Amino acid sequence: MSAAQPPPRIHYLNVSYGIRSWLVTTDHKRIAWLYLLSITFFFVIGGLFAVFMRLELLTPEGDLVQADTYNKLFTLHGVTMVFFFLIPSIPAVLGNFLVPIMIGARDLAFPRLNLASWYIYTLGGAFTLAAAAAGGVDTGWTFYTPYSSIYSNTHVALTVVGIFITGFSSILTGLNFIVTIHKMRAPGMTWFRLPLFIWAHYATSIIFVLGTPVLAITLVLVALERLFHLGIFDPALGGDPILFQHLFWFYSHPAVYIMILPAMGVVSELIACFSRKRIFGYDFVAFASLAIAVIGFLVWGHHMFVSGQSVYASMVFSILSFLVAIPSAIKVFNWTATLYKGSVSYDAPMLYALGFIGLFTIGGLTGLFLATLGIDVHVHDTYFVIAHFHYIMVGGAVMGYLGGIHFWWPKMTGRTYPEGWARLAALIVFIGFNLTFFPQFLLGYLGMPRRYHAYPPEFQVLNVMSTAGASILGTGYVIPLIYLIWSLRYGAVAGANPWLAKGLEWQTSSPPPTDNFEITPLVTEEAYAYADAEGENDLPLRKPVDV
Amino acid sequence: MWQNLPLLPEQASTIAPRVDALFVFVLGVAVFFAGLIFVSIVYLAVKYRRRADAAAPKLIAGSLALELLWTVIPFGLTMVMFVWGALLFVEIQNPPADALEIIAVGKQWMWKMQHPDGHQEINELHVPIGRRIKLTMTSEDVIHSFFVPAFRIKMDVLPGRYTTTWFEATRPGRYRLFCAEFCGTQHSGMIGSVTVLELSEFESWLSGRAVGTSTAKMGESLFQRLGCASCHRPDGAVPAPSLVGLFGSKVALEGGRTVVADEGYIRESIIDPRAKIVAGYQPVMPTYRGLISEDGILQIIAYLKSAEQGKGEAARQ
Amino acid sequence: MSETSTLIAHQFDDAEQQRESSTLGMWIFLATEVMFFGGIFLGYIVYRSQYPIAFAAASNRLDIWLGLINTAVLICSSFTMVLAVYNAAAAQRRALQTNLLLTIVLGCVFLSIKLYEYHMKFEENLVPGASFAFPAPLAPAAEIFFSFYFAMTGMHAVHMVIGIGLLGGLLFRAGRGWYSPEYFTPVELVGLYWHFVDIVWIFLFPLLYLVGRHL
Amino acid sequence: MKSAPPISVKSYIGVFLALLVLTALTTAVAFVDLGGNLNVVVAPAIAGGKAILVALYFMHLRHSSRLSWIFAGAGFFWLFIMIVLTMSDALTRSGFSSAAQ
Repeated sequence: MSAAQPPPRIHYLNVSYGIRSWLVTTDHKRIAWLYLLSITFFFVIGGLFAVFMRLELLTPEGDLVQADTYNKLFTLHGVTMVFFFLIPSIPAVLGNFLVPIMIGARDLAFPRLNLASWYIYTLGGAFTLAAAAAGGVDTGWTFYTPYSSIYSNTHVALTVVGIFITGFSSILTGLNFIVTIHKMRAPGMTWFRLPLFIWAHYATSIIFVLGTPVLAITLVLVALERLFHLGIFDPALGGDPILFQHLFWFYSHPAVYIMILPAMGVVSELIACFSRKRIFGYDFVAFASLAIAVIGFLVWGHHMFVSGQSVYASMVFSILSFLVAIPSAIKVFNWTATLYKGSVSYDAPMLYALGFIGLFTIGGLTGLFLATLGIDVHVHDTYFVIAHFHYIMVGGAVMGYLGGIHFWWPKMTGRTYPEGWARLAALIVFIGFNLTFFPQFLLGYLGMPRRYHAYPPEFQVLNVMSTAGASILGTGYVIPLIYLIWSLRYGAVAGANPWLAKGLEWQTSSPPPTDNFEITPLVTEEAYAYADAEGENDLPLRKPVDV
Repeated sequence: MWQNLPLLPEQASTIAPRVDALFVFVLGVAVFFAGLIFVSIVYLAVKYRRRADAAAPKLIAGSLALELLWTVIPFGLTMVMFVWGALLFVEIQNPPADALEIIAVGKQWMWKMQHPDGHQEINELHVPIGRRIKLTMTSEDVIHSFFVPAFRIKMDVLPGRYTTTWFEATRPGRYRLFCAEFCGTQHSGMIGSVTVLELSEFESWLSGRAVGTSTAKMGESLFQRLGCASCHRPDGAVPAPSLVGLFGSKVALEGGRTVVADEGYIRESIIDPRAKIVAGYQPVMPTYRGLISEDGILQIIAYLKSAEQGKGEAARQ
Repeated sequence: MSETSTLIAHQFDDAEQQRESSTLGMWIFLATEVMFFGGIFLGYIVYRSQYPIAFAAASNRLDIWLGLINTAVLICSSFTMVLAVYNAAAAQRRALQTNLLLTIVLGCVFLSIKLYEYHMKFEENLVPGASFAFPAPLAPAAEIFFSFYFAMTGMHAVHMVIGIGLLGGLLFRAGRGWYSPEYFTPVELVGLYWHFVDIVWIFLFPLLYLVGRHL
Repeated sequence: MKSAPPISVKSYIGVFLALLVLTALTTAVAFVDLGGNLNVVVAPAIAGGKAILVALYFMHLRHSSRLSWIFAGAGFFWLFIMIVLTMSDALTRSGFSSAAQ
């Protein structure tokens, strides 16, 4: 760590040294680092699985790996990326670091619980890695019964136990955030002065707390069925294969909002800072987060339009799915409107934020196709779906995550990253991403089913394009990994507020002291009070950066 | 038939052009809004880029009128999509009554098809053009999904349950049939084809094959062999209710409920006879679980549905 | 979940903030528990609506009297638990210890009876799996019922065991005089948990034992 | 620090006895055929009543903050959503186990 570097001031990084001081820390900022390291590890692992998948799909024949291997690759790719990278990514790293600071608190309400949740996450990860090492699991990350409960002869039980354990880490993080946001706000920090990042994390926490337990019990039932031969989902006994899907998607659809809501929170911060304006329609953006969290729980059946679910239920789920599109649209429109008459600078975090809006827009709009009953029949379980959710999860959540990491990197480390490289990387990621996943929309509408190890030759051209894009995308991810590590030692020392941004986190030093603030701040203004209606402001404008 | 880079799959069923029309509508809306957002972002980001001598921008809190505008318009558009999509969906989901009934059984990793006249095919399905085809499907093991992109139809195939879908092919040709629900190691090998033939070609295709016994006939012989007829006599005398004209009728159950005798009910009555007891009868029927295959159950259902049985009843009355 | 000393943890401003946060945290945790058990209740409801006759027949194989006794035992334990919280607030250390101990004992009685019931089901070949035996036509759905019976009561029993562990910790610390009218949040929180586990059983009892008597 | 919740031992005893009586009642009712589907409604209804008693008095919800009410309610509300939407499918499927009319 950069702890050995100047400034000599005591802050959270240099207050104590040694592995042990990190492993028993209850400081939310240090726990954020623990999470950062572990999710980066899982991101790399999940990425490697994806590399092999894309290589296999270069040719129509299943020639690089065996069918069984390929099935394990996409299963483990999904499991690690969803449960061990995307879901904890922004909440557990940026949320952990920023939620207390942004509301002017010294720490989360339950610091030891916070540390415990990291250990729980690690334990769950260990189980899943053990399953992967022991030979893997081949059910897909969705674990549909009866394949997962009876037919698969891979390490299903070990994997689902790992995910079950990790679920508790999510629950405890969400619980911690909710209590903290309710009870620990600094004097003057009213609900409508909260940064939109906090609103987004509050909404996310609701899903953590109310959704995750359902996944937990569902996976327990699958594990019980495998280990003790209980007959919960067994069709031979008259078990209902669709029941599992209801239980699974009750969590796993809202889980998509777990990934995207925090990214939306990050983007709100970035857009405000780099256009020097309060987010247009702050209240609407704030309530849109809550609306997404709540309505997001009512739409899960749109994963099941062709599953044998009743036509009547499908209609209910379809109309509710369209409703959840509205608050997302409201957010996109408000971000765009924020640029109007702003003072826009093109720093790397802003590039990620603008990229996020573009990719999220495509991801969201293609969701309309899937919510439309007549079209979903055709595109369900094809690459159209794959492309759609990668636009949301990778184009949306990962872009938001990278933008946030860059934005708060000076705060977390006290050092700045190399801006030129960062902008280049942002550009490469954007281009590589589109090249990887846009062809998959076409593949999907043409009818290429997902989870295919070998495919008919007419799909090859688009698959080659996708693989080529993936190699660009991969490069775009490796560059930040290198220069961010480089910057820990060689980056320029950042002041308390390198972006000249609003927000309590920029009022404390970089890196912050262990208790975050020397004295508890008193909040007297709205969020993003860059200027009032006359243009009066108390923070100077940063000079435009060289393009 | 396949070019190197087609952008739309072939349209080979009556439903396909209608799905595509809806697709084009949603695509139009999506392209419009995506374009609106992209152009706005680029335009605003360039126009209001930070300049060296810039003053701080003024606060613009928001606008209720705008918020309402961009809430109501997307809402209206999505409701159009919903209604249009739902109407189409109902049609896709409800097979017409006059359809030719074909049985499809999925198992790891193949499709077994059975024509009403008893012809069986593996991973292939030959159908005549311009004829409505109803598929009644079940699985012997895990969940599969019957997907023919050229027809724009897809339906999951479940163990222990029946699902149905239908299509009417409009263009002769050979179209891919995929399994769309992950079903294990050879999931990607569970590919078949649907061959659409002109009626005359279909007839000659049929005649070119060994004459099979019709599904209903097979069901009838199974019905005799398993001894069903010894209890289920046409007069409905105790111990068992008559099965004549049963299919599609309403059955009064013990406890005052009624149930429509569809495929699912008949299957349940064979596998799990005491789940629903017909009013006035004792629960004495043993289960046939393990004694009869999924194919066999479907054959018996075909027999119970068949015209011969119905006619027989009419003659008796 | 709560801090274990009378000191106020550094992140809190005062004792009231700390206490309110802990209580709120516990209620949120209980909301997650509602959803956790809710998932399995949903499965039960779906299957019961599909197989009412088999579920009734299978339910009649449970011993209603043991279920009734266990319900009463658990209600008694909830009562002693609430008294313990009252004692803690009223600085009645001896009574606090007695009531905590009684709660533990009642919890153990419950688990013992449950274990005996499991044993009986084993003897009667009602444990799902290869040896499951039930009159033929209803056997499959009855096996689903017993799968739910074991999953639901098993999950409940696991919660009981955790609760007894927590109560043991409280008892130990009560003996050392940790709790006072100024600081007894842990007793309150464990109380909330214990009552919640009681509520789960209050629903399990009719769903598993009683519903089969008459449809 | 707040003192003990304003519930007396006497009311605890009252609630305790009420719970025992309701338990006896629900068991007794189970042996009586109420006709229709009434038994299926009554037993969970009594259980719900008992749960409310426990929550309000033993868990002191009656004297708790609004936030505690909200989160206690949220759990059950979300459960309600899950059950209603799932049953909207399970009870209206066709071609399955033939929904009873």
